[in-house]
Amino acid sequence: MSLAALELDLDVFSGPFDLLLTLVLREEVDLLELALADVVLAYLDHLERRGELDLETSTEFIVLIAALLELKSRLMLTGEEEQLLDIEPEQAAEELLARMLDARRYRAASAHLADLLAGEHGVRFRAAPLPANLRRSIVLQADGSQNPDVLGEAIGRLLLVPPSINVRHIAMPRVSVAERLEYLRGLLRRGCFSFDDAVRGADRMTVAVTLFALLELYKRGEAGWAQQECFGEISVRGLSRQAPAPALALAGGGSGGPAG
Amino acid sequence: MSDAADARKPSGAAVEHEAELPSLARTVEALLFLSADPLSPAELADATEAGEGAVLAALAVLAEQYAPGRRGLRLRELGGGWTLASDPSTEDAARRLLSRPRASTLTPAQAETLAIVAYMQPVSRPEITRIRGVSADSATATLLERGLIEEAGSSQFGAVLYRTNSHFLKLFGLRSLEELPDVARWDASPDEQAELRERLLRAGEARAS
Amino acid sequence: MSDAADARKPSGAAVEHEAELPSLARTVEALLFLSADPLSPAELADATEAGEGAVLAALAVLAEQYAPGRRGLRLRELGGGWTLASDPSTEDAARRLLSRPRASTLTPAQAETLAIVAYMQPVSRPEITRIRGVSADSATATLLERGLIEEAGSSQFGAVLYRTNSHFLKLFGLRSLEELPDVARWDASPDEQAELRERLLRAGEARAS
Repeated sequence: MSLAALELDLDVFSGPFDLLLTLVLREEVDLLELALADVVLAYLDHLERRGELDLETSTEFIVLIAALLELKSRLMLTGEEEQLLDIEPEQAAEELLARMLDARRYRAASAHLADLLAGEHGVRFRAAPLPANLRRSIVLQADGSQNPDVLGEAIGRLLLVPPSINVRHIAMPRVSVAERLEYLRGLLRRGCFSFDDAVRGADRMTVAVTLFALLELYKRGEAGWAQQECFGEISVRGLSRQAPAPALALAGGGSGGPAG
Repeated sequence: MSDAADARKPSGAAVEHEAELPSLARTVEALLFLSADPLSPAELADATEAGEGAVLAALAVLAEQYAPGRRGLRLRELGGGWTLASDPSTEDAARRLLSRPRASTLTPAQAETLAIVAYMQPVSRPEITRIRGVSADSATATLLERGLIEEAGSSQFGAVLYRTNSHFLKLFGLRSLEELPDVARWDASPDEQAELRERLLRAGEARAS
Repeated sequence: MSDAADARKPSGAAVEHEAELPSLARTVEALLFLSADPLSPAELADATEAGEGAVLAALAVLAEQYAPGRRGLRLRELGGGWTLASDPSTEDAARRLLSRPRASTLTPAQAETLAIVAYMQPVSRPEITRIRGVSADSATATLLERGLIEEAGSSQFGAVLYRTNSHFLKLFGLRSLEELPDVARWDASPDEQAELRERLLRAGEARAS
């Protein structure tokens, strides 16, 4: 079975999952408007209907949806991306340091609390219900002592829909997946290359989009890759469609790429 | 039972000999204090690792200590066991202390949970959680304990359902549930036509996301 | 409070004068025994219809009666009030009787979460997570379940806020939150901070190169 059989009926898209991917890549469907949770739910429904779990396609789906999530979260963060990227090492270190000091302070305080608790070892309190003759009076709360408006206000509060976050102002990415796809295909025509080489000197957004393009090449059976060790070099090679690379190698590639 | 505790006695304190209990009597006193139910001499002997004779002697010491009129507590023999109880002479004060309506105001979480149960009943805890956007477990437990809501069977998915009860109506001065304030008075978005339950769930999901 | 109880004293009993508590002290003793929570002098004064000064005097009499080493119980000042508790020397027997250890241990994650709540209350779970650097969800749930912390409304962003409660004070033997030492005493010294900063920068450079 293939993921192509996954039919979606979403707010912004209706059709097979494959087509959705293509449209996202061509930027004809706005990833920001796509509720990825709905795609996952549709896939789970799909699995349930089939009544069997195909590990290969499930892995493929997880990888693709993870890549979409990553890309979407980066799209949503574009506004802050500049700041995140341009942060000075000293400033980053100061922030990290402040956090470490905070954590350290409360870890020490927790040791003090643990000492206090140990010091109370053996002290027990009585936990017994009130004797029956006294118990009767405790529920004696005046009738009508509570105001029903409290309940109305609470329901009104719960009916409030929080304003949705407006993401319209977020700039479009400067790199497109289509662009990176062409770039990778160009490299492939010349033979093997390492992912690090392919993104050398690129900013984090470009690295992420390149990774996504690479996933797309894998999905189409145009490229495969190998990574000898965790966080090690990923070498990418062209593939004729018959021999897909082991899907698991992808996980290493995913974490190795942006970290490099 | 060791006598180590004696070593902790402050040396400078002017301690009457009569007021200091023997070690086993002290332990038995603590066990009677901690236990909600009467304890038999056999249970006390097991717990203190003393003989039943020694336990009976310790109980006799305590019985003298707690003789009527001496303390605010009494040592009483009930159904073959021994228990500490408040002296009847203290009952008026106990009633003044304990019959006071404590925690009579609802926390915001409790008010929300109670409102959901009141307007939507019967309603399950998962549904309450979905509407509030956060867990309602502790609020539900408190409302149950305070007798404002009660269980009303199970939903088709096996979740316990809750409803309000007559104590709730009395406390809020309502003759029936129809007297609950009209939601429209508090409605944030009156133009929407959807059913209350549906709108609550939608708002809850927007909050939780 | 009437002295009617004295009339019931069996005339034949050989009663040491020292062992017979004054009427108000007897009532206060019974109230402390009945109440699940520590009682403040004001609450005791209301219930006994006596003055607060008289209540304090009665508490002083009880404090002497329950001085360490004299009885199986202790009078403790905790969480802004007074309460009776078992003497630690009776713990072995109590554990055998109740066949459960006193719940006295916290995992490091629970202790850290509790420390953050104790010092920063009211505080939200995201804030706790930010300080700890790892999720505090399960620790928070356990602390809630054990009744050491409780919900305290919502933040302006809708996150549930948490605070410690009187059970926390009881269990940790604290008269009030003010008894917690100033958290700044555990801050790193300027030297240590400088060293940490330098190590961080070195690590950052190593990664960048």
